[in-house]
Amino acid sequence: MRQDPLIPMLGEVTMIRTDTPDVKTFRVIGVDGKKPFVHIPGQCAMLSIPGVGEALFSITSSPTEEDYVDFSIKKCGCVTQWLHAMEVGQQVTIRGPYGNGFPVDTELAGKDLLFIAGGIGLAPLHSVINYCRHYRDRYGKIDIVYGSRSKDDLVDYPEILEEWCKEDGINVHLTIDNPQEGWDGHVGFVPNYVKELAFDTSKTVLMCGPPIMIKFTLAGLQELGFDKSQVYTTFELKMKCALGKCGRCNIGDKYVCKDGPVFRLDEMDELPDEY
Amino acid sequence: MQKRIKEKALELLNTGVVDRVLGWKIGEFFYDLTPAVFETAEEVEENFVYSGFSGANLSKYLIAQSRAGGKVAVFLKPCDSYSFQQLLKEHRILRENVYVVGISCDGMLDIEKIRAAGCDGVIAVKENVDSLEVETLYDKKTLNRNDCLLERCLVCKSKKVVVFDEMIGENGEEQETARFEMVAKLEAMSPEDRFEFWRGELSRCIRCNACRNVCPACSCEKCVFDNDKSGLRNKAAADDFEENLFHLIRAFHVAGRCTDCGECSRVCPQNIPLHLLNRKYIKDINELYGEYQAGADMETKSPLTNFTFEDCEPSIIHERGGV
Amino acid sequence: MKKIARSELNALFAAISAQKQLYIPADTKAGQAQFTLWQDGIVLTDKLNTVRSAKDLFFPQVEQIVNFKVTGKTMEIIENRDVSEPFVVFGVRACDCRSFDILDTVFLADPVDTFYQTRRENGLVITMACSRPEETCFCGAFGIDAANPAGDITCWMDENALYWRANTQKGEELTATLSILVDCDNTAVASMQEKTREILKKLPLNDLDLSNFDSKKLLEYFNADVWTELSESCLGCGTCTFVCPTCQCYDVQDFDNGREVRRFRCWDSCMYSDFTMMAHGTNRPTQKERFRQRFMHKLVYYPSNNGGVFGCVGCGRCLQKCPIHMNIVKVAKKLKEAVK
Amino acid sequence: MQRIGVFVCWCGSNIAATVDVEKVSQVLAQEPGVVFSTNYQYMCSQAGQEMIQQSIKEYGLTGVVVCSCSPRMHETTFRKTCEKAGINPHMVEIANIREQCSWIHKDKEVGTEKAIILGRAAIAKVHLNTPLTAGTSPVVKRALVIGGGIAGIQTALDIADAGFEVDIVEKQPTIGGKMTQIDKTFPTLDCAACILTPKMVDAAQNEKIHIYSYSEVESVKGFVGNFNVTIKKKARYVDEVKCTGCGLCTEKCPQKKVPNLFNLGLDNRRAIYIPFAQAVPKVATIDADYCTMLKSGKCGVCSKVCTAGAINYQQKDEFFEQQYGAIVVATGFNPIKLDKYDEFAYSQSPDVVTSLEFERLMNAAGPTGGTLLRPSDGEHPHTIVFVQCVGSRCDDEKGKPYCSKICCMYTAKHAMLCREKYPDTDVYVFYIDVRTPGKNFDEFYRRAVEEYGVHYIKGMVGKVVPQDGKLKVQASDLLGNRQLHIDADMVVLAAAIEPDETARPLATKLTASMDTNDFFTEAHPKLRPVESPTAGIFLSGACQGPKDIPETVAQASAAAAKVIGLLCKDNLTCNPCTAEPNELMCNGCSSCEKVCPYGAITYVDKEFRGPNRTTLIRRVAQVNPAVCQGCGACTVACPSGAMDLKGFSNQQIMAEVDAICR
Amino acid sequence: MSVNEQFQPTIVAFCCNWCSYAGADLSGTNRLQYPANVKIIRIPCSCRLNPMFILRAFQKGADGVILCGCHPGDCHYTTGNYYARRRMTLLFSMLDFMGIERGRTRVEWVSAAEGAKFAATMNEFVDTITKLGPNRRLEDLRCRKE
Repeated sequence: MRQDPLIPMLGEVTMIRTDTPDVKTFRVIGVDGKKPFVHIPGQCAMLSIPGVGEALFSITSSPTEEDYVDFSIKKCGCVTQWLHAMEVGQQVTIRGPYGNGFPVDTELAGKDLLFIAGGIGLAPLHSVINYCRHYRDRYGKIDIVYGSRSKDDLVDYPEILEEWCKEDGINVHLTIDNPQEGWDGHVGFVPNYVKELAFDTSKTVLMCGPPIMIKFTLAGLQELGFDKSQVYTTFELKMKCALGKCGRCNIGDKYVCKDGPVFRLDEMDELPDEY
Repeated sequence: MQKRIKEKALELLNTGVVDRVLGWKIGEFFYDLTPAVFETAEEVEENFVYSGFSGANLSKYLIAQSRAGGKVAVFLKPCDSYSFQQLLKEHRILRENVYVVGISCDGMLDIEKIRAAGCDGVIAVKENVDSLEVETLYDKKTLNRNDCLLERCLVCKSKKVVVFDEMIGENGEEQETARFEMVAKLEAMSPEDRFEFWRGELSRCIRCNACRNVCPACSCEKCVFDNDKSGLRNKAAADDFEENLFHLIRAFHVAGRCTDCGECSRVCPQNIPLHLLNRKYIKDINELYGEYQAGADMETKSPLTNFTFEDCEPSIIHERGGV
Repeated sequence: MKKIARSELNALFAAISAQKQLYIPADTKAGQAQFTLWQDGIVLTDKLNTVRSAKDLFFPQVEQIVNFKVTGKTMEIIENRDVSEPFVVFGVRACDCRSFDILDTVFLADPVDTFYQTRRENGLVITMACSRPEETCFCGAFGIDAANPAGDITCWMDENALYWRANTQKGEELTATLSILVDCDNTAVASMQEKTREILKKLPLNDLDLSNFDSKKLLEYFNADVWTELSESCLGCGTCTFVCPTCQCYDVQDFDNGREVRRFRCWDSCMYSDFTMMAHGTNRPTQKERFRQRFMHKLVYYPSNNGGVFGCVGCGRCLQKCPIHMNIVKVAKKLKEAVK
Repeated sequence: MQRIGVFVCWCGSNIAATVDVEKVSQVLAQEPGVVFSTNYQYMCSQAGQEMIQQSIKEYGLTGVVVCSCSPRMHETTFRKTCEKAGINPHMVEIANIREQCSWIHKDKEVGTEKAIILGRAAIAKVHLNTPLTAGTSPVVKRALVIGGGIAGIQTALDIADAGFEVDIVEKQPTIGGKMTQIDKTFPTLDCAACILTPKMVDAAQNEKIHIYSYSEVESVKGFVGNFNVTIKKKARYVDEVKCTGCGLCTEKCPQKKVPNLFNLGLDNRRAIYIPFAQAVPKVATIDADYCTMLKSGKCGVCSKVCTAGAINYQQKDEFFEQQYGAIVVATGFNPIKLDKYDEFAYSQSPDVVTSLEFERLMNAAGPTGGTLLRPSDGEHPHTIVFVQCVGSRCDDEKGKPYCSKICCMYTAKHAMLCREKYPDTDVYVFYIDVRTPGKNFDEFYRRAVEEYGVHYIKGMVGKVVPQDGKLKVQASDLLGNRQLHIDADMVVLAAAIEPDETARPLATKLTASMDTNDFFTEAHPKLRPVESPTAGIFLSGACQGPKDIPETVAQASAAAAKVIGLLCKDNLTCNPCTAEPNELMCNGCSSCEKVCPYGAITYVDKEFRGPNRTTLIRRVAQVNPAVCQGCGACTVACPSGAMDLKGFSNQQIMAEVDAICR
Repeated sequence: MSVNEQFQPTIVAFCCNWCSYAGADLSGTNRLQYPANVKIIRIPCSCRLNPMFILRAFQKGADGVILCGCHPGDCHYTTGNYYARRRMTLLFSMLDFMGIERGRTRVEWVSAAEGAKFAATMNEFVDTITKLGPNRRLEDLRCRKE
């Protein structure tokens, strides 16, 4: 019998880490104990709990991790609620990877990179950042701007502090929306912070976060002189098949699950405003 | 009639009584009229049509239209006016924003029946009092008008527009018809035969939701069948059971609210006689709890939100006559 | 070219049915045609076309994908796809036959949908040329010749006989097993075709010209004002989608019977309000956006990705079945007017 | 996903004998979400409860299923247990494996299997349970009594006695009600006025009681503990504070032809009047329908004679609002109108009177000064026929289906008084049945028959025809099986009584339910007879059903006791399992409102976010959790499923169904 | 199901909290037997019973569904069972109209004191359903237990 792409494989959750009050990171391996698939940073995979539903999530871990894939997931709907209630050892179904991913080995190679993330938007970028850190020599300078509502809502905060901040050639700029006790870093919204930091326009930008942040950050970047063709972002839409067939994520002549989720902003201008 | 209605639409727009007119718009052919909102006199002049194919019940559009700002005029046939009043009763339409023009009606035509009468490739029709002269790609035919009426018009319950600001034509009266005949026929069948009958009909259902979406009683903000949490959600009926479930629950939800406007059967692409389910409830209600016509007035309590101490017991279903 | 007398049709069906399951358009109790599994007593309809299109046989409304059995924290994947046996579908019209090409571009594109693929491989399509098109037919606008449909085998029928031409190897193979067919020349067919083409020219929608639709103006079409007016009375039902031979959007759902979870896919419609609904909202909040999506997809997006081929075959089902009589012809005409 | 603990009780051998408790706990341990499962001899014992509490802490349980006896037995126990261990009491579900399993099955295998299924259903439900907290609402320490008859007065006096403020709203110019019109009371024959008027005075003088006479309830908003009532004080054109009740105006008023309603129109009064001498408040009232000054602006006599300057022709109806914690309905009754009973010639002859009119004719303060005289000619009647059940116990549309309850006794009283005062009169009583269930009632009736020689005839009067100054009474004697013809001087009709005509509109304002006869329905016919199903509304006297005076007073005091019980509380704990609408799905169609027996549902127009940054105003249902009792009628009436019931939600019940059918 | 194994119907009984659930308890207290096929679901009032619960039960494999509530006039919430009575009458009528066997659904008023009536009703109902055999006309094939 043919294996259909809609039929998933089994995976097992081997680690659950609570990142923020509403974000947890799940480590998934195949039931054979191996990594379920090989992926490109920025790609997604379908996780499902039979009877509850199937949903698409960005892969958070870098392809360079050889044993597992990680997903940082924010609690918002039915499936995510269930995932958050799970315990280690729970089996789930997984299929993927899907989507185009970031052009890490082509357009991004050799460039200075600026990552801008807001809240759970760090999840897809996390994979790229760690990929770039792994192949550090292939890229230029790396700047990371990451903001969240509060200190407690910063995903992967320990890792950022312990690893990213301490690495040479990586500048991490953290910000939170409102002042908070025990926080001596920057306070303010991401778009403003990006403008304040006045990055030079030679950088290629990878951005992910809530739509409102994307909108204003882009405006800020354009003020700084960036062109839309320098900015990459990822989309989040309703998906069911992730195979470019079920029709749900169709926008214009693109299927986000197949042709995306990573788009360059100048490409997006050619798409109907339905995202 | 077409002329008078169109004139009225123009007058209402031109005098500023209303900002919009809800009516029927010309299509590609003579029969494919689309409900439409007309905002200018030009649009009315050009596109407004009232004919035997203006069957679509416009009352449901008023839920949104009466809230869209300004005042909207609507043309309601007698049966549509019942739906309209029922929606008023349920606070779904803002009456003050609607100007109702009642129109008398001699029955609406069913293009499917014209086709079934051997007219394939219909391109034109002339409506006479008793006959239709149909022109097709292949020949010409004269049909008896009565044979081409929508089922609901053949058994029209009322020629009376129950709520209006103005009437075009003579307002009629409620009338006794044989609309429960088929229900009674089914009731007289054995349960096995009834089961077979309904399986045969409902198995054709493709769950396109046309019946629900056209139904003025099915105007829920969110239908239970679209609601993940209702426990009823199903999309394309995946099992015989779901076909039954959908139509059973739908009939129950509109019981006591359905005015028998017949739109469900008119729009069903699979020609399932869905109105029989609703009529069964109307017949039951009339027989068990006293005559009740949804939408006939604003006051009478709906039979399902009402009771008497002397109501019959559910066991009456097991005990009553028939097979 | 072969032929068989019309009086022998039943025997022909019996002969095919002896080898494979045979579906023919036959009348339902409600007097409409529908592809029906042939058995003795099932009679070919005299209706032009079926209400539901022939896509049902390749992309059924509901299809079992896989089962899961969950015990505690562990689960088991149980394959239980619906079996597809070799079958023959007879009496497919030219428009529906063309719809298979469109469905193929979606389902057979990488990654291949194996459910559809299996059915396509198992299915043999016998088309039937049209002789009495309806006023709603406009397949001509898509370059389809109703008098000469494609398919594994093409048939024509007049008062006396059914004419039969195998087009593919699959068709030839079946033809070879049907000794009941006799050889003939194509004069009868040619004259039928001529007659049909004459009628086709007279169809009211014959003048529908879509040639200047340009998918490069995608955003102009998308942003055109006419969508509000066109969609204002749309009920948001799925009738057009479900009777359409080229609509292929689907949903994947789970059904838990308490012992196992059955994952199935079923037709879905971009006209439905929950089509793109996510936990935090939808990107197509009103019927206007949903309505636009369906027609933009057929008239602009699909052609943009497929060398200008439209996602419509002109079968006219939506013209006949839409509860409010809004349809692709009205949309295309308005849109063409709006974007010059 | 919950973390559920399952606790299977043996109940000694009550459960363990027919259910393999060990197996039950083992099998249920496999259910999704169950992290701990055990069994124990007596779960409800101290040790058992401690075991539950300890497990909650040890395993971080968020939900608890106890498989034990009926929840009616120990649900509260286990809920408290769990609450003490820190989880919400409504996260506990009981699987009833004793009353509904072990006790009804003999086969252990069968019992065990069923216990497992019941356990599964409970687990499935707990998965969907949400913590519920009972809300509280403050209680306004003031009561409103609507109606100032004996029922209302008694209720008000009792409530005031307990130290709470009470307002009486009375639509008439005086309190006192029907009892003021009555002459003597059965079965003791003491004078009604003598026992009533002191109470009226008590009420007037009690500083906790405020009487709003000549006033009506205009609207009622709010709910138990916190009603907001608008009261309409009708213009009486006399300043209540200034008026001394001297009565001079009522003597000088030139408009003399006003039917005296207090005497049921048997005589006349002036346009300005005090209903009777002992009226409370003793204040004059101008009848605007007859006052020449108010009608034509010419007269002003009363104003001129009033030394207190109390007359104010410019007075208007006043409206004011007041908060109440409880409302008592004491709207009383009226005799029915007799226009449908013309066979008794009520409209044809003034000598055909109702019992209440007869009461006035016998009363010393009545139109005849207490001498029984025929209204037509002022002569002493010598033959009087009493007709019972006029409009009571009627099968047809004309009358009332119920027994008016008091007629048998007052007729016996009337008959007895007639015979006592005027021994030369012949008194006939036509009855269907004589009903005397009450203390000393039957003795009283027998005295009428035996000592006073009243002619009791079982049978119905067919016709009364006025002829030659006599009333020809045709009747049947059912026991004697003969037709009777009596030439009577007077005929007295025991008209059925019905609720006051203000009762139904009032019920609508109060959202209190009524029966088809317009009597207020009680919350429970046996167990809560003085409460309306609508929380905070209490029933006193004949508004609930026909009653005599002692019964009325008993019920009045009972209602007062209930009110006091309510007003004693500072806060009310609400039922946490209340209906809750999902506003996003609500159509505002009012179906739910129509089936709510408590009037807990109201509607508001609310703004919602529409598509594309628009706002929509929609009418949506609101449930007042202080009033909702959680029956769930609304949840089924709602077509969109927007209304759900906390604690018994659609999803919870369906999860139970699924678990059972699995 | 083998031939000699008797058909064991699945029966769901919805009981109102105040009367019928207490009645069921009473029949337990009095040790009055009725078959284990009956599983009781407690609802606050008979008017809480949504028709969809009944259909759901049939979908998931129930062979019979019975609703028990307070006698008319005795409803704890005064009027609940009157609404339930109308709703169930109409629902049952429609099920009958669609050709579903009449005996599969039932309403019985059982007071808190009628333990014996509860047991008798259940015995009778189980008997009726057993005779009717498995629910086939209103079943979801996906839920059939093979």
